[in-house]
Amino acid sequence: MSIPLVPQLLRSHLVELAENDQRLDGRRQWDGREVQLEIGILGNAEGSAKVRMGDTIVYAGVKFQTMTPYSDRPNQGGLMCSAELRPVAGRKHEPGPPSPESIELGRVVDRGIRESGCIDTEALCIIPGEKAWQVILDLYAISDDGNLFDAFALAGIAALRNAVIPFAKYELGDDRPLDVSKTPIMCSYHRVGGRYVYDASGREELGGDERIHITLGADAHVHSLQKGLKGTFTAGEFAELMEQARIKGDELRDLVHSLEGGN
Amino acid sequence: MSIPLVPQLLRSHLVELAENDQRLDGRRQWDGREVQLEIGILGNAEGSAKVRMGDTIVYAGVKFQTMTPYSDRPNQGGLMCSAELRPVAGRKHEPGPPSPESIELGRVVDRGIRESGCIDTEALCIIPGEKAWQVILDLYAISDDGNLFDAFALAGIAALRNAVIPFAKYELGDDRPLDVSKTPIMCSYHRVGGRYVYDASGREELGGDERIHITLGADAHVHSLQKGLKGTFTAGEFAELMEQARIKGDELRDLVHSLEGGN
Amino acid sequence: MSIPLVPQLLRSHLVELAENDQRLDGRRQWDGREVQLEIGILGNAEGSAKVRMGDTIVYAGVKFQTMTPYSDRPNQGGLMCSAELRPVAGRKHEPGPPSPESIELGRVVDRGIRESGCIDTEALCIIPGEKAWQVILDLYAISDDGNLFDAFALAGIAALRNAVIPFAKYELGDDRPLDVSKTPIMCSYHRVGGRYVYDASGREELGGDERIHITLGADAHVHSLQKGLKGTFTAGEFAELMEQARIKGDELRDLVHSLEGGN
Amino acid sequence: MGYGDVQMIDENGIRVDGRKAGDVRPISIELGVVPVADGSCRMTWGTNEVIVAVYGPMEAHPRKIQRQDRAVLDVRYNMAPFSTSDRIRPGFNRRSREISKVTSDALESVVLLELYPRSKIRVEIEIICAEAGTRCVGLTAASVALADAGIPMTDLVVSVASGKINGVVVCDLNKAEDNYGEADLPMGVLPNSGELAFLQMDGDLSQEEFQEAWDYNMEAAIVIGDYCAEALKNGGYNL
Amino acid sequence: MGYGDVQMIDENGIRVDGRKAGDVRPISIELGVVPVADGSCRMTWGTNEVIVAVYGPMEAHPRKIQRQDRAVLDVRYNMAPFSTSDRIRPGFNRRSREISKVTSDALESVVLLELYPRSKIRVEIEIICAEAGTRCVGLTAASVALADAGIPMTDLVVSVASGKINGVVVCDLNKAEDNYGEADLPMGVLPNSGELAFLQMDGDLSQEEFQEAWDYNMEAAIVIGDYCAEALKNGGYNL
Amino acid sequence: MGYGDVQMIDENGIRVDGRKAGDVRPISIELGVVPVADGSCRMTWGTNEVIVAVYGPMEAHPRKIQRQDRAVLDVRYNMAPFSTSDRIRPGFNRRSREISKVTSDALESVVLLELYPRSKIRVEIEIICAEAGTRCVGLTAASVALADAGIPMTDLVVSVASGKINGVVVCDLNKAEDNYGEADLPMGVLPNSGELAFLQMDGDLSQEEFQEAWDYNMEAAIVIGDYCAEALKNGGYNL
Repeated sequence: MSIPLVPQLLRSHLVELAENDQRLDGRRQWDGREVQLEIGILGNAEGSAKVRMGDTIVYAGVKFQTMTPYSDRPNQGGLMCSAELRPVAGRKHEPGPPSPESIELGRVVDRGIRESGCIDTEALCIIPGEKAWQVILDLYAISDDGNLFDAFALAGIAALRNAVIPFAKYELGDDRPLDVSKTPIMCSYHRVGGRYVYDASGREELGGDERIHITLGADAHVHSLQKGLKGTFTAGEFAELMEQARIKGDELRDLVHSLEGGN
Repeated sequence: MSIPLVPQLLRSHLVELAENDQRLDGRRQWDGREVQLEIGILGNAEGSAKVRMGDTIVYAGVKFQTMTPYSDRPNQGGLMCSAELRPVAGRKHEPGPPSPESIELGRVVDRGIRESGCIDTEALCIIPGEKAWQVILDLYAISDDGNLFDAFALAGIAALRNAVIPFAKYELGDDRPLDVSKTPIMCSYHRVGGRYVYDASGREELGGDERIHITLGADAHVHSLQKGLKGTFTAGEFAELMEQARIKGDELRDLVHSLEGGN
Repeated sequence: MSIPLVPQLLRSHLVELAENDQRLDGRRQWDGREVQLEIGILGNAEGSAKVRMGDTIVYAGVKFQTMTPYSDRPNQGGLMCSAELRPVAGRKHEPGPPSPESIELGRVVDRGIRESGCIDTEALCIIPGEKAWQVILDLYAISDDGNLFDAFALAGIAALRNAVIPFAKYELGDDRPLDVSKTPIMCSYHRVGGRYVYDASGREELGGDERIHITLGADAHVHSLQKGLKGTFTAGEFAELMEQARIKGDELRDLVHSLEGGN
Repeated sequence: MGYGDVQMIDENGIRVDGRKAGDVRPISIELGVVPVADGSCRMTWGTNEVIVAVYGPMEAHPRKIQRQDRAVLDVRYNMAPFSTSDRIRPGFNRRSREISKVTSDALESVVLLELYPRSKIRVEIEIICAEAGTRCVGLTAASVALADAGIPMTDLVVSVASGKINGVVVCDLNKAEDNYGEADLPMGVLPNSGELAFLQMDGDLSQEEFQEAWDYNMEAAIVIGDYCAEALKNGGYNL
Repeated sequence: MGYGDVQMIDENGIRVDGRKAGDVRPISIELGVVPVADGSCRMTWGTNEVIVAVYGPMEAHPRKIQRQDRAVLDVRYNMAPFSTSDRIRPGFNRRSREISKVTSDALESVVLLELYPRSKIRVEIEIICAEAGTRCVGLTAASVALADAGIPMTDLVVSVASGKINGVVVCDLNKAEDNYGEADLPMGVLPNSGELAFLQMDGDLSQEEFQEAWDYNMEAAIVIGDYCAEALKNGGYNL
Repeated sequence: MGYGDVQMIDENGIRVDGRKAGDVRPISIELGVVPVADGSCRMTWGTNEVIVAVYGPMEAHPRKIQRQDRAVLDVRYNMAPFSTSDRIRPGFNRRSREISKVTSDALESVVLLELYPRSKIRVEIEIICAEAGTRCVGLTAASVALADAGIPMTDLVVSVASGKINGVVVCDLNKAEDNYGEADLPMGVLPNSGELAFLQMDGDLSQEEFQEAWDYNMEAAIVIGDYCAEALKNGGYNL
């Protein structure tokens, strides 16, 4: 795993750009790429969404299974969130067992949704102690040009909010929409050229340093945080990111809601 | 994994031989090696067979277990076919997880038997929804000098037709022979020196191209086909192989039946 | 995996020392290092011990789970012994799947305890055919300076004799001590510099040859033996080891008992 | 296979989805759907949806996988967990490994690998939505994606499966027909030469039935091959 | 998270273990506890017990993992099977892999890896007894063990987690508080610079609550950093 | 071990299969049974049936497993799934790994590995039918197969297990005796030198019982060693 020379040149270039408040693709520091969000697009999933942010493309699919509740929580169903970073998504994604990076990716996205409490696991109970619904959210990257975290998180919550529990298929009654009470939104920031930027592209990630992921709910309630990669940051830097995440989070939450009929 | 020079020389030699309608070991195009088939030779198996084709030697052993039927097929037992290509069988068979080649081998042999419908899985039911027999056919190569496909398929069907269900061991009554209603026979053809030959040896496989496996039942009913390895073939070539498989299949089916008392 | 030159020099040095009846750290042939044994030292384990022999340090922890008895032994619980050789324990212990060496280590220690019959698995039954206790003994090396076998065996039996079955936690009544009827002791001998020594250090193991493990109970009953590594030995050599194991075993058994109140 | 008592074809030879025996389901093809890939293709076929990305030719590493005289073709067929009625657990299984291998064998028969010694070409076939015949859709889409990536090939490989249902031989089984059918014959045809690079079959076919299924596949492959050629010329194909 | 009906703090703001909202559990530090290691540390924190061993710098092999311009840091966080109330099956799981990664990321931020090109430093974090906050104890103890091994660093990383319980923000959650708490904010602070090298958070905190938890962590990190410094000077620290 | 209430020996000291205490089960040896191997051996021992193939010496690869001063011995002990009363799931388990290791350790003690630096010798032991004592049969057959392959050795290793049943020490336990026995002492003896290269033991033996079992093994090993020598001279051995 020799280090290519390119990243060093790239890093220098990114520093220069940052000094002039520029980015590789012409964006400003807090600008995101254009976001396309589609819902209900997967034929065999019970909830689905597709997100395109620039050349990053991901799918999210929701499936339901019945499970026996855990003995210490007889009234609760479950939520499982699985993120796969398959080699289809880019030249650098070689096949093999999940890397530490992809494990972190899946767990951070999972926590952003789970810890917001947007899904009431008690409402998933069918027969206490015997049968409950398990919600399985599968995140699937097709094209990785950076910031999979936010793309996965956005597709994930949109797919869940779009999901219908297949009561009829299991002969348990009529199908019912899954109740999702919140819309947590993740915003991710990378240190690129010495300063933080929002929604880093693949090349910015390659030449960047540490990243910070902030998942907020309504009223800027904090649901999940994660700092990744080598690097340190100050309290002042973090305060600015939190403020930016508040603004951007509200914007993306509105986008999600705008696709939902009367929600 | 450097490519030895030998295969190129070997390939040239095989082309020369083919031009004169000859083969490395003196056989003609459609000749098979001598086949020795023994049945009932494994002390702890409930059905067994040993096949020797030239220097290729394989065992097949049948064991029975009880299983809970799948909920969508409460009246059916199961058939499992597992082919192991252990390093004992040759210098090239290194230890490790199953290679794509050995997975293909197992699945092709399995389908040839399973898809013929020779075993009525409903007849394996003991108590509907509760208990059924699972037939496990294990194929085991001891010496690989080419054409394991046909050796496995022959040993497999012979072992199944020789198997006795151990009702007594499970305290379910008296032992009974497993009912096997058909005798599917696989015949495999390799392109060697530009033309197809039957029952390729290890060296012919090493210097050959694509292969075609044809599994036929009585009246030349087709039960399973598979084309493997790089290479293409014409409709005319395939028609000739089908005709050859019909002849050879009847011959080997007679061999299997000849060992069975009054079958 | 090149062979360092050091071991060859080390081997020569060890031969010289042996000729003068000396060892690297000044011990004589049958001397062990100082043994420190502590029990009941792990907050979340139901039985525990820590052993220090020179710079070799290990922990043993006992946990209990309930299990369904095997159908052919409806009146029996189970004992599971697991030895982990994690990379914390030394520079040479690289992460990865368990090596043949560590599998042998775990199985030999397990057999020394299990085969002595010191734990009556029928006494672990709670409801015949339905529920029984499974005793899980986990052995954990923190620092490996040789002779993990004896350190694990000593910590293991001490932790078991110190264990309390958590009936209350499982709402099955009051907690009760685990009944351990014997105190099997393992003594291990390495051929170093041509002769056998007791309790080899890490450097003696590095420059040594085969090893012999002897587990004895009271009255010098033999419960388990194992010869490991390349090398042969004579009947005469073995007889002397057996005699030495008898002496040392009694000494260590007294140490274990001395920590137990009124046992 | 073999639940023969469900009626899947009516007295006029019309199938459950309205097709006649020799009809193929509707097909669409879109190129360039994976922007970061060197070539890519999205193919819908009935309600099947498959995405293929091609990466390479690039340096093959580790070096031990390099071949001195040709490129290595690394093909993976994978079903997304949400692609089927019951969720599929992620991870390679024996079925997907076998399909990956036979697909690779078929593609090796047409790709001019000897032009790129020591290099590697990765072909990633992702089944997003499955409705019978995914191995055929995957193989066909893969040959289109390879062409989209500019990899030189002697021909496309166009794949389709005919089968038998209620004793009648029909072309291009759909999901319901596949579940209740008695035989399945997937083939991979080179539309220009008419040769075969892929062949499997399961079930029970008499020699006559076999020939009928074979002929359906051959005819369908020519038609689908034309769709592919059009897509490669125009950047896409839509009925 | 979120069993809010259990009362964990009394009317005087006293917690179940007698602490006030901003108090940290008792801490002890012992160096050199793994005699065969190049540096090591045993840290108890409440009833948590963690052992860290450091090996290296040593040659990195196989060669493909070597970096030309710096050392590779190989960090493993692992829970002993007997460290928790219910036994843990041995073997790496996704949780321990993620904690290993974020711990490694934090330590890379302070270790002068560029001084040791082509080499490897192994950091082995073993949780012997777990009682909430083990990732914080592990990270803090790892930075002490690296210092004990003489590895040059720009600063220590001191880690502690505040959280929310019964709607009240408190410092350094214990096991009971963690089980019934509503949020958990672990941070890793460089005591000299005041910068952060580690940050995670789960649950629900308003912006005001978040700031309160942040401040608790910052104050506690300074105090614990002093304990670590004392331990490194005197070979150990005990309240 | 330890179902002591089943009567396995009658009042005249005759065992369930008719043997006296010191008798070994019938043995046959056949060479060259794996035509593609460099050496091979089929050994039946009671109803045990074991096949051993030897490949090499050949180049050891990958290179990192090479030893500069000797050959690497790669020994695998494996039970066929149909070799026992209850089917065994394929794949290496901890038992077979341990037996592979101790068998390898024993064979390394007699094979002149230093004659073949940088090379590898593979020994594949396959248990086709198991009836107690398979590790002994496998080790003995492996040393015969190595000799059949022309690999230079200082001696054979002949292995046999005595044990205790109903309180009586007997030689070469069969399946029933092994199931109900109270102890098992497998040994591997060099018939020419009388030294031991393999030793295991499980159960409970007094010092006197231990000596008796040891002596039975030593006597049996000489006899079986003669069978092996005859097989190597004549290409096979049959009582």
